[in-house]
Amino acid sequence: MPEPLLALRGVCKSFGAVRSLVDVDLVIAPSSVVGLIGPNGAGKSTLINILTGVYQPDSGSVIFGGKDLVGVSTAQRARLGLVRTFQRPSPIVDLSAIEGVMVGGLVRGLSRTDARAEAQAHLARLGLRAEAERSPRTLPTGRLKLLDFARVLMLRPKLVLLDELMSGLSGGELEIVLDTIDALAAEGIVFLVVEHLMEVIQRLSRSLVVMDAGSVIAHGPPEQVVRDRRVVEAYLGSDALATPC
Amino acid sequence: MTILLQAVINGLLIGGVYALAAMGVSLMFGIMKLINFAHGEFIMLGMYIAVVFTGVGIPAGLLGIYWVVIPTMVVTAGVGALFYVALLDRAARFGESPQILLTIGLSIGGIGLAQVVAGSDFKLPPNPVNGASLALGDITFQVGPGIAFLLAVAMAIWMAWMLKRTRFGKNARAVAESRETAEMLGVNAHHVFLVTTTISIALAGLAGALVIPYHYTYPSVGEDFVVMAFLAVVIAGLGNVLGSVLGGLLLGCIQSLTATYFDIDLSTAAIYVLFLAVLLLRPEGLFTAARRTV
Amino acid sequence: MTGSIVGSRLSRRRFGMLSGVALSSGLLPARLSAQEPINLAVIGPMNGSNAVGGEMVVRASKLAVEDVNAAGGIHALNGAKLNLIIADSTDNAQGAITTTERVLSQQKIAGVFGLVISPLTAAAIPALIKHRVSVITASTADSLVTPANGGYLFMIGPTGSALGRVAVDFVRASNTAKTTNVTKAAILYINNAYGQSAQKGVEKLVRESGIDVVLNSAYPENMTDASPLVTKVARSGADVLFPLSDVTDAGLILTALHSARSKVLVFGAGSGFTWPPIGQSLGEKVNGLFGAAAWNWDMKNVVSDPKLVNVTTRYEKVYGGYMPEQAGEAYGAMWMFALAMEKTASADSEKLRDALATMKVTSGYPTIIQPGLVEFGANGANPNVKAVMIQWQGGKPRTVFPPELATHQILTPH
Amino acid sequence: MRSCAAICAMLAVVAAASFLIQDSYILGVMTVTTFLAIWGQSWNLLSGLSGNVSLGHSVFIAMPAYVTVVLFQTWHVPVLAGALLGIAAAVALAAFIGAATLRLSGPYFALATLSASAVMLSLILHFSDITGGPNGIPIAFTEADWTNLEFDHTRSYLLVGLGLLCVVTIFVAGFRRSRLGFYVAVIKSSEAVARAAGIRIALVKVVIYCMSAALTAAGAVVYVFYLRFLDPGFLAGLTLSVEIALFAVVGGTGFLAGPILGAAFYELIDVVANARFGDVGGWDVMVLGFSVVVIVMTEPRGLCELALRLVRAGGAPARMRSVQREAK
Repeated sequence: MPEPLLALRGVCKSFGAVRSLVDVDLVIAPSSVVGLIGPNGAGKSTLINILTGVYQPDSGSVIFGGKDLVGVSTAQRARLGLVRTFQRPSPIVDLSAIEGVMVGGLVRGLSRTDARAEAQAHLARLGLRAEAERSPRTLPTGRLKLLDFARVLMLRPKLVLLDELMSGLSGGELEIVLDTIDALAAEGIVFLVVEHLMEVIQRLSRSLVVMDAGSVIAHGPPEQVVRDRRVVEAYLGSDALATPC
Repeated sequence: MTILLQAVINGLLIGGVYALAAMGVSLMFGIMKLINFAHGEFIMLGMYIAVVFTGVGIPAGLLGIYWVVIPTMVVTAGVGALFYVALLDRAARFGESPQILLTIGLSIGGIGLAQVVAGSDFKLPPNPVNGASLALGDITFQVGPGIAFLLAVAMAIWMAWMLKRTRFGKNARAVAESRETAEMLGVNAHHVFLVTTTISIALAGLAGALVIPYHYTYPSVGEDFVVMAFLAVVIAGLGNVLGSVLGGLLLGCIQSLTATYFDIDLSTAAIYVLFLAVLLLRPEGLFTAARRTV
Repeated sequence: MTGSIVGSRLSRRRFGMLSGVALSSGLLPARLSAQEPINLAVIGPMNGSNAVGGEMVVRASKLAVEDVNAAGGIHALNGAKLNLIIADSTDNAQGAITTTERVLSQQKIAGVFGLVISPLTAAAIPALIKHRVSVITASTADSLVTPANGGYLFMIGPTGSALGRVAVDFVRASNTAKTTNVTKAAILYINNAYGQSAQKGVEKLVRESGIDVVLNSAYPENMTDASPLVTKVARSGADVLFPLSDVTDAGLILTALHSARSKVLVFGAGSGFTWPPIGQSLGEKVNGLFGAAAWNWDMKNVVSDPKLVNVTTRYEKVYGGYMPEQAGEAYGAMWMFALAMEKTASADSEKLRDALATMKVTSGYPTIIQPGLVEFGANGANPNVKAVMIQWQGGKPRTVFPPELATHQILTPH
Repeated sequence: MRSCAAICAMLAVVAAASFLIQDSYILGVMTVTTFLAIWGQSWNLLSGLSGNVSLGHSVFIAMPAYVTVVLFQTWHVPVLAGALLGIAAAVALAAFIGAATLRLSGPYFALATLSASAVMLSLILHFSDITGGPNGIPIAFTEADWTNLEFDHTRSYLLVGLGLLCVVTIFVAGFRRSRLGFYVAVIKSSEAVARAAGIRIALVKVVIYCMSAALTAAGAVVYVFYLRFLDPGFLAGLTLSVEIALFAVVGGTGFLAGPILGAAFYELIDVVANARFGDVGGWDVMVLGFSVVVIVMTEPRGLCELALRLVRAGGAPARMRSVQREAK
């Protein structure tokens, strides 16, 4: 078995009395698309924030590409290839669409000309060529999310955390994203996909991680995981409880 | 030793007014995420209103002048509500810089307005509180600042109770945490903001009414108090209402101790050094335990 | 939108002014000389915490101009009337410069009184020199007393250090008379131009008198509480305190002294001890308080001249309250300009400057400033003027020192 | 870039027009406005573009002004050399304050900088042996000598100021298109997004804070020789700090012309109100303050936005629309 790209060992995180992550172990292989699901409050967001360095774990370790991430800032992690998108679209309103994407290349040290050329390629791949010079103020949500995706791809990532990237996309946009993920995964980029849309998860993921109440309760091939009794209970039980808002 | 004790007591008593001013600033920031740079001018307004009320009459007895406190707070509360309805409600959508500039414009204009309406004279109605003190051995307690201190402590306790126990307090904390979530849960954020502004400005009025027995009232008087209030708020941790009270008292003490033992001219600098140290070592504020607002 | 409204108002004003200048200078020279009013300007802070000083200067100047005009204007110029132009210097140097430029460049100005606060006066001097217009000021900073001001600055009142010195002189006199026995002095001074000048005067003289200076401390203008200073005074063991203060800080110091039940003797200097606010705020308690003043409404030279008494009583009637120090100086200064015009038969600012530099006035309204000779030395200062010591008696400041100007006995507080 | 060229052309027109004006007051007001605009533009580089509101920019005026003048008067250091040292001192100060405070979010920074200017003032007043304290320092005029920044005509200061304003404007325009400018735009949008995009936020912010300080200081060293008097209460005071912030916001932080228009508008209101109401205390300040309130309430994005809206409503010619697109 090859050395894992990402390994979490015994990660805990509490906020006051609330235990948000309890002893999480998670290993992600260097070539895969992993789905991450769980009811609201299961700890998915906390996990992403731990991985990207927004929070420091209370205990446990996070190893990425063989490097311990303790004390490594979010920005450094991004430059190491650990990147994320956000649930909400995050347009750079003072820049044009393509300029917002170029930023990812500039951070890597590209010249502006090179960054522009590469950004052009990403935009073309995601079907955004026509919008390249427009202000994000004038673009709809789906387009903005594609721009966010293009920006993180510009960072030449190793691991991409997609936090509900696909919700809010039109059918056509969703197809483009799914195809892009498939293609990039084939090139060796790993995706950790947090999503509520089960059909998306099932189509993309080669393995599935299920969280509930701060713990990983299942991890394995999707068809096997969805039949897991604890998963079914967590979902059925939580559906009634966890949807007031 | 007597000198040291006296210096600390002086500091705590001066700090009472800073604390009252800081509480208002902090409450507004904690809940509305807005720094009211015109807060000093609302203190000034409170002072003028209180001075006008003293014109009605000052009952005999040492503390007679304090009857003006309640009516002053009522009037300033009304002004606060108007402030929210007329300006802040709409300005909430503008983002940070325009909001800051709005309150700054209000602060400049307010000073001018005060001079136009009330003239540039220094006003201080003769009253027995001015210069009065209680003595305990060699230690003296100034009556005017002392009462401000006691009321600051009382207001802090009331505020703690209100934010924790009352319906408004719970709603306010929810809005402070996340306005969106709170609104989804049925909290009327506008109402919370209106009440918050009203309380904050009434606190400015209270601070104003408590200073007039021993401090001159004039158009630009607010500036002298409000800078200290801002520092207290930041040292405590922005939005930490109770911490800001401690912050105000702490600043009073630092000011008094530097002034007594070194040089009062350096007390601003001493406080700033503390402020930078807090920013570097405890950016969440001296009195903030976790990442909690209010 | 707002911009265009304001803009049009501005351009109309400008046009009005420009055409006015064109008319007076070019078209009708002969006829105007008799009737054209002569402009004197009062420039001073009308905003901020110094506005009270600006306001009293304006009031007294108005009174003086009314009096000159009522007496038939400037006789040497066919009875030309004086016209007062009032302008706000704001409370900063940039504003003072801009305002001075505006006033001097948009109309013919014979002379300027004011700027009130020393840094504003200092800032405006280059503009005044450029336009060759002289200024008489009641500012007190010693740093203004210098020939470098090109002979365009005249200081009508005593300097800050003289103001401080009279307080020490007074203590020295009472030490000699055995009314007091002072050996250790504390000095608290406001950290502005006035305070620093006064402190220099006090400290020098105190040391010369063989009294120890046990505390010498500046405090900031925007101080909100003086109790730490008073604790410090107590700690120093001083038996006399010289607070050299403006208004709010003087109030705070007195409050803190009362609260601390301090027994220290207090001889203040500056507006905080001599202007109306302290009397209004302390009520009865003010009586007995001493302060050094640049001028007082009941100095001997004033009360002994019915004409001058008429001035101070009218001031009191019109504005409510006695005539405070800078008001008296402003009134006298306006008359200095009027006399200079009479002497030169001219309203030309340069000629007036020359006249002011050489005039020796021994009678008439300028003697409201001081008895005897009023003149300006080469450094611009008024060499004969004396600061006085006042004591609050019956709710008003009364002159008690020096003997040649005093009108009241010292009341010893019980 | 087109809006930048348009602004520089406008400034050139102003410079040419100044030769038709002889009134020293109007020239003086134009000069003051120009320097205020320089500071507004420098402020906007930091605060407008990154969203971190500084309310203490006067420290970068007082610091270089005092360094230059004190070095010149006490140790006869040539003015231009002293000015460079002064600017360097301002940058060092910015690096220090920035490193301590810029890690934190907006309101902390606003308050931290606000108090920095209060401390600067108290230090200037305290160390009066060096700084002249509250008396300030007059700068005597000896002879016209450009190496000492001494000109015998106000117009010369105006022309130097206009040139400097052009340089600063071109710098800001170029900055917005630069690598760092892109980073700042991301930071303004969202610090979380900037971090996730691998941008070293603290470093970027400190760097632009230093740049902003340097540009502000460059204006300051020329300006004090126009003013010929170091007034501590003005140069290090809260009022100036706050006014500088007002210019950009009143004009519109998102526009290259915003701070210039804002400074012109503010100074116009100031001098008109002062001339009109100056004899009755309070009115001028009241008009000034409340007009800021009215502008913010009418158009929080500033006068430029308001102007664009009016142009749009009045059937804008195509050329104006292109300027507007670019300004965005």
